[in-house]
This record gives sequence, structure tokens and C-alpha cells, in this order.
Amino acid sequence: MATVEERAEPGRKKVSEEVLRDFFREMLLIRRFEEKVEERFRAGELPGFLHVAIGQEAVATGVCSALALEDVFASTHRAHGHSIAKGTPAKKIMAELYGKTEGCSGGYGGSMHLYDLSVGNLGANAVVAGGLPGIVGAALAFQMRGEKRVAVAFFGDGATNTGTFHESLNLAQLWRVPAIFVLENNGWAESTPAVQQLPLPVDQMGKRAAAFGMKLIEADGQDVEAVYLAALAAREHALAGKGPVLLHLRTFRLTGHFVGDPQVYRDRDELKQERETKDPLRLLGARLDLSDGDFASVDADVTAEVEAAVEFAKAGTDPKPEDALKYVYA
Amino acid sequence: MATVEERAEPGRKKVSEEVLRDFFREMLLIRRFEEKVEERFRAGELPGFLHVAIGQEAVATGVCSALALEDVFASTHRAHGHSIAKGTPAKKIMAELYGKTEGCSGGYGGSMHLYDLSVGNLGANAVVAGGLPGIVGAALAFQMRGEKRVAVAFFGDGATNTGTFHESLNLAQLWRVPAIFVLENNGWAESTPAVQQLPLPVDQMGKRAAAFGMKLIEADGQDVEAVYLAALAAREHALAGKGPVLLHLRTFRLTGHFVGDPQVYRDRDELKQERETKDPLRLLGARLDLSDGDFASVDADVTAEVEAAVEFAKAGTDPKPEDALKYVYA
Amino acid sequence: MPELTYREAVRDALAQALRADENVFVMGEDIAEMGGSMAVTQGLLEEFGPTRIRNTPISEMAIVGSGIGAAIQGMRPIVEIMYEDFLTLSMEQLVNQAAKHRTMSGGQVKVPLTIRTQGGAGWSPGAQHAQQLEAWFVHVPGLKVVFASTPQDVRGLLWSAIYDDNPVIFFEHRTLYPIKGEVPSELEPIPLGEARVHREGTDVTVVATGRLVHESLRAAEEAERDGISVEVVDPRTLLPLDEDTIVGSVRKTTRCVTAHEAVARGGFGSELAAVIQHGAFDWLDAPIERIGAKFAPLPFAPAMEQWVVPHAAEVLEAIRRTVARS
Amino acid sequence: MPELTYREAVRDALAQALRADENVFVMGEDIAEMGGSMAVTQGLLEEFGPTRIRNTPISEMAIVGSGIGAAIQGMRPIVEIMYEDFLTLSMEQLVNQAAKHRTMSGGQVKVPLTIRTQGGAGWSPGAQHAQQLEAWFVHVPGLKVVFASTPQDVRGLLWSAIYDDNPVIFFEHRTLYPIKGEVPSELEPIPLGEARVHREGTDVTVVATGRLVHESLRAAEEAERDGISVEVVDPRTLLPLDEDTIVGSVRKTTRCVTAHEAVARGGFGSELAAVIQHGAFDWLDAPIERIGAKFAPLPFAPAMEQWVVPHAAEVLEAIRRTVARS
Ligand SMILES: Cc1ncc(C[n+]2csc(CCOP(=O)(O)OP(=O)(O)O)c2C)c(N)n1
Ligand SMILES: Cc1ncc(C[n+]2csc(CCOP(=O)(O)OP(=O)(O)O)c2C)c(N)n1
Ligand SMILES: [Mg+2]
Ligand SMILES: [Mg+2]
Repeated sequence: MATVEERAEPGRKKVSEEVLRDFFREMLLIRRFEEKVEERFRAGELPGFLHVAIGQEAVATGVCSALALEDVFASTHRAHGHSIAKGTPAKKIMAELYGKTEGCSGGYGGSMHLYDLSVGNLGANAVVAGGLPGIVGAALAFQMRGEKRVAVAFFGDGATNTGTFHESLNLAQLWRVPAIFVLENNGWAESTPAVQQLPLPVDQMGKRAAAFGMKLIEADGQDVEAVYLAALAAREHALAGKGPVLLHLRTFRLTGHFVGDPQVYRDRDELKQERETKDPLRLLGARLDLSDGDFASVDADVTAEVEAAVEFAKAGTDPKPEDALKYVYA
Repeated sequence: MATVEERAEPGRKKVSEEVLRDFFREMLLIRRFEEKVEERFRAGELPGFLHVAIGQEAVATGVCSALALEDVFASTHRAHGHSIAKGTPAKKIMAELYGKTEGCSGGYGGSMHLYDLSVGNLGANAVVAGGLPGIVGAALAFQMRGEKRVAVAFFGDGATNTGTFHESLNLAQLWRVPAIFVLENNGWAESTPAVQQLPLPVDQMGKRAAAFGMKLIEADGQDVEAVYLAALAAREHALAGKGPVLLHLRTFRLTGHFVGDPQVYRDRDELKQERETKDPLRLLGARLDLSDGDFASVDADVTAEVEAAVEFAKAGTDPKPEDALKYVYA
Repeated sequence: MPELTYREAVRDALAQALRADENVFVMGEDIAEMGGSMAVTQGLLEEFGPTRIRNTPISEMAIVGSGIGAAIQGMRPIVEIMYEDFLTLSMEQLVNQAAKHRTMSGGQVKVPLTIRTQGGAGWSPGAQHAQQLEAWFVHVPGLKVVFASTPQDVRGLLWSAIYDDNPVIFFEHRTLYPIKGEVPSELEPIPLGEARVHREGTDVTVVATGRLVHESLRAAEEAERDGISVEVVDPRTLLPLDEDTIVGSVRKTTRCVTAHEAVARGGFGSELAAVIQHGAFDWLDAPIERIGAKFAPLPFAPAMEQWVVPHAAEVLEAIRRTVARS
Repeated sequence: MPELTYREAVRDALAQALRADENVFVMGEDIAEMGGSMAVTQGLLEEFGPTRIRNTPISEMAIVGSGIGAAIQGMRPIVEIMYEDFLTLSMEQLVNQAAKHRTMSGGQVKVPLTIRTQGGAGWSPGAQHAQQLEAWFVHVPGLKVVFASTPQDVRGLLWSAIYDDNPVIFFEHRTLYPIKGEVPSELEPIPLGEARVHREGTDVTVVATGRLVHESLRAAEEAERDGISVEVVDPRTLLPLDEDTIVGSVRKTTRCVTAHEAVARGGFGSELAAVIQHGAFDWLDAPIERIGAKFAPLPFAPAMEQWVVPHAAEVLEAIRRTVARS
């Protein structure tokens, strides 16, 4: 387990209320965005295969707020939140989900392949752990060129079972590259609970860092301030040339694995309880002691942004069929 | 690090002198066998790609002596010692190296693919870590059928960098199958020293077990008694249904990576010193206080066995070219 | 004859094989409680329990590799790789281990392992969830390769794959799971290595696999209205290949189109074309036309996706092109 | 013109590329102090230092994947996979990542990565150290595939691969490292996608790659003694393929043999045959003969090994078969 110093304790208040309010707004934007995605999918408007991260917003906002514009990241199948939090306008993401040329990947990627090089999004990946080796390489490039930038990989607890995870962290640590590996541990890999897929207890996944002698930093993934502070510490460590960090964040997936997932495998009561006690927006709202009016005004604001994103997306341009061949080679 | 109880301390004498003498004989047989392989390769008699394990004989003998006939194992490119120690007659191995139908793989395998199902040799593997997943599956079969057998994988420190290693140990631990993972840590992967390929200090490779919550047992790989006791303990643990074991043995490769390797990358003095202080045969000989006469008589005995193996091999049958197609399908 | 969906037919073969032989077991990601990401294994956990219906961690190399190890010990594991795109993660075990153990051991080892997987475009999954990679495995001696296109075939072939003593890579097509078809009331194993003539014809042979079998049958009906008589053959087993039936058909019709969803370049259609031009050289009246996906990673936007992968229209055009040659 | 071995030619291209552009670096297993398992990278560590000549742990997925990541950041990494058999361990990164990033990102991303690897039989390594797997990659849009057979080609093509903005899989053949050949005194880049006509002829075209280029040239000389005039073409770049040169040659000669060391079934020769039968249908006077390894994992014993992989004799027989057709 990480030492106490390495933990960004939930109680340690270091972030101003103003900043926390900004976090709240962004997390609510992500929440409303994804709720809209679910709604539009059910309405039959969105093609493809969609995964939302409802319940995990504090991870996206906390980590990405700790990054600079020139820092880069790779995401997963559950990428909307990370992408919004790193600075891609919601409308460009929505346009991507609608398959429009105005989308952040020009309509070529879809939900599982959101890219935006202008803000350092090197691409979401539909192959579990598929983005990790590339992050090692990006960090290596920064190291070789002496650039003060970090490369960040998001991935889930399920991903820690892959050989790709192991090889990536191993190489990163060997070469001490400035990479941060963000383990977004929601205790599920699709329908498979921690106990069926992880040989370690779900809360002890940080032990995986020991296999590489890698710096471990852990925080409560539902507490955006803790996540933010932990990510700042991780970035500092990496930029100081001390090597990569495994940033272990325990979080909760408060919805299905994919949009439309009936979750037959999941205990209803437990889910209900998690929704009541683990929702990062509720937790932050309570902490900020937001009045109903405050909340309503933020909500109206982000809801309008999401609606505008849908309008933008729907008004977008469909690619021409033969544009499929446009980017096979550079 | 493993607790003291988990270590088979070198000083703890539990094995009778008679048994140790048997160990000595077998280790010397392996040594003479591999020296002969080097000689015959240089003489141009042996085709293919050969790797000897001179310096690592205590691992082969110590581990395999702790196994029952019905236990199975998978080996690596450095497989002669394991194969002899598990009970395949030297002559069948030599015949394989000569590419004869009398060889343990019928001339189809060669040095990197020694098989002998009759003694539980599931095959040496020329792909680093390639044999590990199969060992998990063999152990799973034993578990499902309630058979009291263990499945053993040999591999090197270099192999612990592979994704295959990680996935295999992870799955084995998750399912608590009766497998033993024998990490034969000689501190080299071909020409690449530990410091260039392992993010952990070479003596701390046992920490890799922590990533899975796996039982770790460590012993001095140059001390055959320690290896034997450690392997017995590992087998007991696995057979008791307590799950797999990582058996970490620090050992020394007292020769090149492959037969013919000029070792341009290696410090001569260090190698010389290792040959003087780390040779498991010298160490065991000293401990047994073997007289010159004793030694000479054992040596004559095993040398004769090796010579007979060469005779047997040379007198063997060459496969017919078109036999290549014989075993493509079952 | 009862009717089953393709999905039910796969499930039925699995269930019957599990009942028939206790050495059979199933493992893969999310195949237990959830019944697999394609709902194929639904209900198996309830009947056969968690020892024989095993959820695995996300580790395709270990899934395939542990299947190999169990198979060598006399089990008949059926492993599921959720999307065939993820076969890329287990190539080492498939190609260097499963395919080679038998030869490398001089015949000591058998690997009675079945690897079920699925893929296919048509639902906008993007570039990493819809590849068709069967051609790679046809290049690997020691493997068998099956690609089934109907409920009857998928059931009979899967049974044979499970009871074959060799590693079999068994491809299913995602868009076929809901299709219905008649099946014999008792499961009839279909031997590996036998093609199926879906439709007899005299002017052109279309050799098609997977989803394209159905597209080709549609194209054949269209063509018939123009007076073109099309024979549609599905190899079903891609390795070993039933060359006799395929070449025999083209010798009869003198024209040939190959059709699959995989990228045309380097695809299984190339192997077919190579075999057919050789075996039916003196009979051929037109160059063999290959239909397959256009040369691009599959884009997300539906308009581009639909354009990249082939449909009945492309097969029909190719049929017409071959017939236009005198 | 100076003479270099194939090995020296590869090394020279690497050294010159490293000198020309500081974004170029090399990584792989044992490439530094030892100079690579084929001694290709010998001396590079001394000249360029350990930051640019990097030994890696045994982790083919991470090696390729970190190469991809560095390439996207504007580096030009050259990664070495020691034996192409181990490409099986990096297929996911090669096929799902390197090949697809550009399309999936709608053109935002470039992956100027070179993956050097080698393989080939003829030295009794057994089944896991001598496969020829180039055909798989020809099936993957977004990759380029090169297979060079002479010192001059390997140098000029490797340079182009390194400076290409796409991922290029660059195959070398183990048994060619010691061969010598003349090279231009200044390195002349050879554009990717251009075949080389090694020898002009009028009766048969042999399209060969890798070691089989040399075997085919030998066979051609033999054939000439029988009065058969053989044209030998090496595509050099397998993807994209120079169809014009290849098809044009067969239109001229009217007969064709394809030759490579890889297993014939599902090999690159099948793709060639499919393309050629289509493009030269009206010209062909004989079926295209495919020469490749026989259908077996490579056995260890030399007699079996030599029988499995093809040599000049098999090419010659195939040439004779095509000419025997009137
Ligand atoms: C290599 C690979 N195997 C399987 C899948 C199918 N799959 C998609 S997401 C997922 C679960 C991932 O779990 P985790 O890494 O914990 O991320 P989470 O979904 O919980 O965010 C699986 C199995 C895949 N996309 N890639
Ligand atoms: C997957 C793979 N990568 C590379 C190689 C080439 N290779 C053969 S042995 C070896 C080093 C292995 O080191 P280790 O596992 O420590 O075993 P040792 O040789 O020390 O016994 C390498 C890199 C291989 N055979 N397989
Ligand atoms: Mg998860
Ligand atoms: Mg070693």
C-alpha cells in the first residue's frame, strides 16, 4: 500500500471553493452530455457502440485539470469525460458520435476513437489497454527531447489483467519516462466483477506497481479534489525525472457497461446504494453546500451547452462514402 | 521479500548425503552432456540453434527431483538440463539434437523443442514465455479433474518482462491452479544485463509475485539442496489447493547465451569470478567433500553415459524428407 | 425440421457438446452471467455451473494458451475471443503453439481446442471491432479454420470442431446471429473440409463465406431475373479447403466470383482465386473477380462504413462483369 | 561502385539515417552492445550512444507500441523485432494501432515508424524461428510492407521506409545477410511501391521475393540452357504493390510462376496470382504456378527442413510446367 504521504487524503482541503465549483460545472457537463448520449442512442439517432462513464466524472475532471495543454493522453472505450475534461468542445465530440465531418475525429473514429491532437488527445482506444504502449512512447519522446510534458494513459481495472499493461508499465519504469498510468478502478470489467477477474482484492490493485518498483499514488476516485491533488503530485513526480507513476483511483460505474446494457449480472440493491452514496456529483454538491438555485443555474448552463452540441452535430456534414479512402496513408 | 519461513535457507540441512550424491551425479551428467553439445556443435555435427545452461544445473536437478513422474513441465530454449532431470534418457535428447527419429521429439523439434510426454515434458519453447499459458491450462485440467499433480513452468528473468508472463501468473492465481512458476534468474537476457532490462534490482525480482498476490518462495539457485527444499515446499503449497507459487531462484549463466556466443558484451573478470565462486558443481563437491577419486569415478560414469548417447544418436535414423507432413494434423 | 437462429444454433451445439462429454468446457470474457457479449452462451452457466462455464480476465493470450494446455491434458476446451480483432493479442499462442505442438513433438501431442470468435461490420463499431481476419490463419499449417454462414452449418460444424483433435479457429459473423434457418431435429455433425453448394447454377460460380453467402444468394436471385444462372458455394471450412467441389463448380460454370467481407487485398478470396485459376484454367471464360472490403480501416460514419464493405450489389456487378466476357 | 554485404547495407542505411535526422532512433532486443542477434546494428551504439540505440526488455508489444507513440510525437523510430515469428506478439499494436491511427483520427495522426525484422529457414532452427509471415500484413490497410532481396535494394528501401510517414514493416531474410552486391557510392533511396525487374525474358515471368529471388535467378539460368527465356521480377514492396510492372511482365511473357519461402497456402503468391490472373487473363497461356513452402510447421531435422522450403529446383520445375502448356 502507498504510504500516507503518497495518498492524497480526502480531508486535505487544498483547492479553493472557486476551483471546486469549476470542477462541479465540468463534471455536471460530462454527466449531462452522457445522459444525452444515452437518450439519443435510445432514440435511434446514434450509431455504433457507446459506453458512458456516469459515476466516474471526478476522475476525468480531477486528472485532466492537473494537466497542461501540452500534456497528452490516451483514453479507452469510455472516453467522453476524459475528452471533455482535456478541453475538446462538447459539440465536436457530439458531432463525432453523429458521424459528422465536424466531429473531433472527422467522423472516422466514433465514440471509441475520439481524437483531438490540438488538446493532446492521442486517441481513445477500443482495444482494452491498447493505448498504453503508445503513451510510453510519447513519454519517451518527451524525455529524449527534454520537453517538460507528461503522457497519461487512462485504463480500467480489467485492463490491468492484460499483458499490454504489464509490458507498458515495465518499460516505462525501466526507462523512467514521464508517464502517468491512471487506473480507473470501478471493480468491473463489463459483466465480470472484481472477484472473478482480479486475483487481488479490488482495493489492493495498487500492489501491481510493486512488480515494477513503480511509484504508487492512490486516491478516492469519487472525490474530485483528492483526485486532482493526487494527479498534481503524480505529474510533479514524473516531470522531476523520477519516473512514471501508477495513479490508482477507486471509482464506481453507476450505470451499465455499454449504453443499453440491461445489467442482468448486477445486484440491484447494491447498485442503488452505490448511486446514493458514491455519486461524485452528489458528494461534491454536498461538500460545496450548493443551494437548489445554484445547482439549477449550473445545470441550465451545461444542459444548454449539451443541447447546443446536439444541434451542432445534427447540422453537421455527412462524409462522402468514398472519403473512406482518404486517410489510409499519410 | 519472502518471509524467512518461505525461504529454504541454504544452511538448513534436510537432505541426506546419499541424495545429495545422486544430485551431484545428475548435475555432472547435465554438465558433461552440455559440454559435449558445445564440442559437437563446434565440430559441425549438430545443426540448429543451441543454448546450454552451464552453471544452472542445480535448478534443473533441484526442481525436477521434487516432482513426481505425473507432474508436468514446460521448458525454454535452455532445456537440456530440465529434460534430463525430469527423466528423459540423455541418449534420446542427444538423438534429438542430431535430428534423428530416435530423438525425444522424433527429430521434429530440435534443442529448443524437446518433448517427452512419458515423463511429463510438455515441450521446450523457443518463444520466450511461450510455454507459460499452457502450464496454467495443464494445471487447470488437473484442478478440474481433482488430480494431485502440479504443472511447472521454467523461464528466465528476461521472460518476466513479457505480457505472457503477466497474463499467465495472473490467471493462475485468480483460479488458484496447482502451478509452479520457476523463475530461473541468471541476470541476463541474451546480451542484455539485468540493469538494462529489469526495472527492479536483479535480486528483487520476487516482488513480481506481489502484483498477483501470489505465494513467493525464494532460494539460492546455486545450492541444489535449497532449490530442492524450496521446490518441495512449492509443490506442497500447490497440491494443498492454496494456489500457484512463484519460485524465484537466483542463478548464474557461466557461459554464452547460445553455443558460439563470443560474449562481447560481458566483463571477463566478472565471468571468471562467477565461474570460480558460483559453479553449483564446485559448491556441491566442496560441501560433499568429494575425494578426487570419488569425483573421477562419478565423472567417468556420466562421461560414459554421454559418449554412449552420442553413439546412439549417430547411429540413429534420419527422417525421410516427406515425413515433414506426417504430424501436421492429428 | 425445427427452426433456430444462428445464435441459438451455436448455443445448442455448445450445450449438447457440454452434455455429451465432461471434458468439454467453455471459457472467455463475460460468457457466464452475461451470456457473452453476443448472448450466445446465455443459460449455459445455469445448466453447467461456473467450473465449466468460466469467465476470464481480459487476457486473450492466457485464454488461448490455457486452452492449449488443458487440451493437451485431454480436455476439449472451447474458448471465446469476444471480437476477432482481439485474436491479434493471442497470435503467438495460436500460431507458434497451438498450430505447432503436434509437429514439434513428433506426434506426441494433440491439441483438441476450439477457438470461437466473431466479427463483422454493419453496426458502426469503428475500425477495431469489425475486422475479418480469417485469411491469416489459412496461412498457418496445423490450424483448421471454419467460417459458418447458416444455423444448420454453424451447429453441425461447431460440433465437429469441438470433437476434432486439432486446434480449430471458428469464425461466426455478428450480423448473422439473428437469422433463422431450419436445422435437423437431431444435431448432425458436418465434417470439416466439405464445401456446401447453396444453389446450383450454370453460368457463374460465386464462392462466398460468412455474411457474403447471403448477399451472394441475393445477388444470384437478381441475376436470375437477367437470365444469368448462378451457383453459390460456401467452402465453410477454409482450411483444409474442399478444392474439388470449388474447382469442380467453376469447371462447370466457367466463370467465378469470390466474395467475403474481409479486405480484398490479401484476403481468402486471393487464395481461392489462386487455387481456381490453377485448377480450372482451361475452363475459365473470364478472369476471377474478387469482392471484398475496400482498402481502408473501417471508418465509423455509416455512409463510409457501408461503402467500404461489400453487399449484394457488388457481387451482382461482378457476376455481370464475368458474364459480359464472351 | 562499392560492394557491401546485405548486412552492411542495412547497417549503412541505419547509420546514415541516424546521422541525417536526430529524430531517428533504434530500439530492440540486444541491438546495442551485441549489435543485434544478426550483427546488423554492430557499431551503432558506439557512434550514436545509448539514448538512440536502445536495448529493450523482451516485450514485443511494448517495443512496437512505444515506437508508435514516439512516432506520433514526431520521432522516426526504427524498431527491431528479432525474429519475425515474434511479430505474433505485437500484432495488436501493428494491426489495430499503427495501421489505423491515421484513419481513426480523421487524418490528424501520422505514424512514421519502421519495424525491421528478419526470418527464414535453412539453418535448422525448428518451427518457431523461421516463419515467413509477410502475407498477413498485406491484408492490413494502413501498413506498408517491404521485403528486400539485395544489398542495393535493402539499403535504398530501408531509407525510404524510415522517411515514409506511414508504418512500414520491413522484412529481411536471414540467409541473405552475408551475400554481397554492388551499391551506389551515395545512398540512393528507392521509392516504395516499385518492383524491380532483375532479368528480362520472354517466355515466363517469375515473381519472387526474398531468398527466392536468388533461387529464381538460378532457376532462370538453368532454364536458359533449355532455351527458356525467364523474366524475374521482385516486387520489393508488397504493399502497395506495383501491379503495372508485374502484370505488364506477364502480359509480355504469357506465363507466370510466383515464388517465396513462406507457406504457399494463403501466402503472398496467392495475392499475386489473383492479381495477375485478373490483369493478364487474355494473355495467359498457362495457369500461374505458385511455389512456396510445403504445408507443415518447419521440422528441425535438416532433411525434412530442406524438403519443406523451396529452392531453385522447384522454381525450375514450375517454369517447365508452365512452358509445357502450349
Ligand atoms: C483486448 C480486449 N478484450 C476485450 C475487449 C472487450 N471489452 C471492452 S471493455 C471491457 C471491459 C474493460 O474493463 P475495464 O478495463 O475495467 O474498463 P471499464 O469498462 O470498467 O471502464 C471488455 C472486456 C476489448 N475491447 N479489448
Ligand atoms: C518472444 C521472444 N523474444 C525474443 C526472443 C529471443 N531470445 C531468445 S532467449 C532470449 C533471452 C531470454 O532471457 P531469459 O528469459 O532471462 O532466459 P535465459 O536465456 O537467461 O535463460 C531472447 C531475447 C525469443 N526467443 N522470444
Ligand atoms: Mg472496470
Ligand atoms: Mg536470463
